[in-house]
Amino acid sequence: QVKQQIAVANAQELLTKMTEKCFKKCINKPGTSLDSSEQKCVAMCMDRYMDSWNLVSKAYSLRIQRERNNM
Amino acid sequence: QVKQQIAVANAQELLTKMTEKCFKKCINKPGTSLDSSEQKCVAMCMDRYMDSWNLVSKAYSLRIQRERNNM
Amino acid sequence: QVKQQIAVANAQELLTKMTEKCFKKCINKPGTSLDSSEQKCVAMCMDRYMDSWNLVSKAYSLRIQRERNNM
Amino acid sequence: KELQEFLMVEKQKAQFNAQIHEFNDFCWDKCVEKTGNKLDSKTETCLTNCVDRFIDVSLLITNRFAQLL
Amino acid sequence: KELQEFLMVEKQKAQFNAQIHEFNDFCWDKCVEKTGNKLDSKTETCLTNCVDRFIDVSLLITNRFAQLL
Amino acid sequence: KELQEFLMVEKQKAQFNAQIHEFNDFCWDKCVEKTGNKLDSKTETCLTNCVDRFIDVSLLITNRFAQLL
Repeated sequence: QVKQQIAVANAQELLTKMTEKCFKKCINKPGTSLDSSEQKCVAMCMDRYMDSWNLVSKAYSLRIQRERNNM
Repeated sequence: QVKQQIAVANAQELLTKMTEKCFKKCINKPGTSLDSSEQKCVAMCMDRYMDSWNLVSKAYSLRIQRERNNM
Repeated sequence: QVKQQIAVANAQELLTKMTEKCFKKCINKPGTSLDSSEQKCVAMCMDRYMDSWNLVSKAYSLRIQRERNNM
Repeated sequence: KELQEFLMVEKQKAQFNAQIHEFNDFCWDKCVEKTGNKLDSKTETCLTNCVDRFIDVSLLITNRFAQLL
Repeated sequence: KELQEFLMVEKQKAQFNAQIHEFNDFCWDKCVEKTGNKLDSKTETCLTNCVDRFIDVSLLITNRFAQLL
Repeated sequence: KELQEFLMVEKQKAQFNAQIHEFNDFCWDKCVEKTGNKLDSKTETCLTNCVDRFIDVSLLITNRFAQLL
């Protein structure tokens, strides 16, 4: 249950960050609805944000390992 | 008492945000005192920030209602 | 022990802020290592951030005293 | 039991207010350039749309994320 | 009783320090452009004034808000 | 005792994730300009270097700070 809570907290934080970052990237002037180009932009931005998350996570893991080996 | 605590917390958050936003809008180069044009700007900015708060609050309430009706 | 905890918390907050501010000032384009000019910039930035902290701390203390005397 | 209900309602109100603070912070930076004697209609429309589009983006992202799992 | 007083004083110190972190964060972005061998006098004046004007703005807004209620 | 160990491991994972959220937030703003069909290799390199340089800066500052004390 602790595991689940952390997983949920982690997903929520990710969703919150993606919403903010992708709104900033894709919605220049908020109109009366999300038009199709904005929707497409948000979907792509979301995929890129998760790609970035995976890269950052990998880089951080590798760094931790390197630091441990140097100790 | 819970109600009061929330009301106070809400007002404090509003005051904190207004101070930061209106300093940024009105104080370009901090001088040895707040001159009268800066004071006037801060007062107006404060009123506009509360106008904006009311608009945002109304838009959010309406949206919650619409989402509920769609369920 | 409470004193120590606060001192540690204070130092950690200072280190966190300095890392962020000085990365922004000194690392324009993150390369494969910190070159010597970046290292020098970070060291100077760190000293200036602490100078700034001392000035801000002094200004805030003086202001609190003045406000107390006016009461 | 009544106390529990009362506390839950108050907690919801606090969350509602916290959400408005966040929206207002974000949409103020997006929409408000000058602060004159009143908000002009263009700024008002921008603020209202900003809230609705922010929620749209949030729902779009949340639903798409659920599908990816 | 002495313990309580001790804890209260420590709490105030922690709040004081937290406030300085906030001011320094905000005023650094406002005032510091280049970071050379020392802060020049213009930057120093800006930092000191920034703290005082921030408190002025905060007091102005708080007092005006109290009047509106 | 097993429970304690379990909770400690979970706490570390949570801190690790929180750290990644912070790095990703910071390095996204530093490195990602356009969001096309995939991250180009320049952006990918920037993201990886950004994490490593951020940790370098953090270690440099922490070590130098310890010496000053």
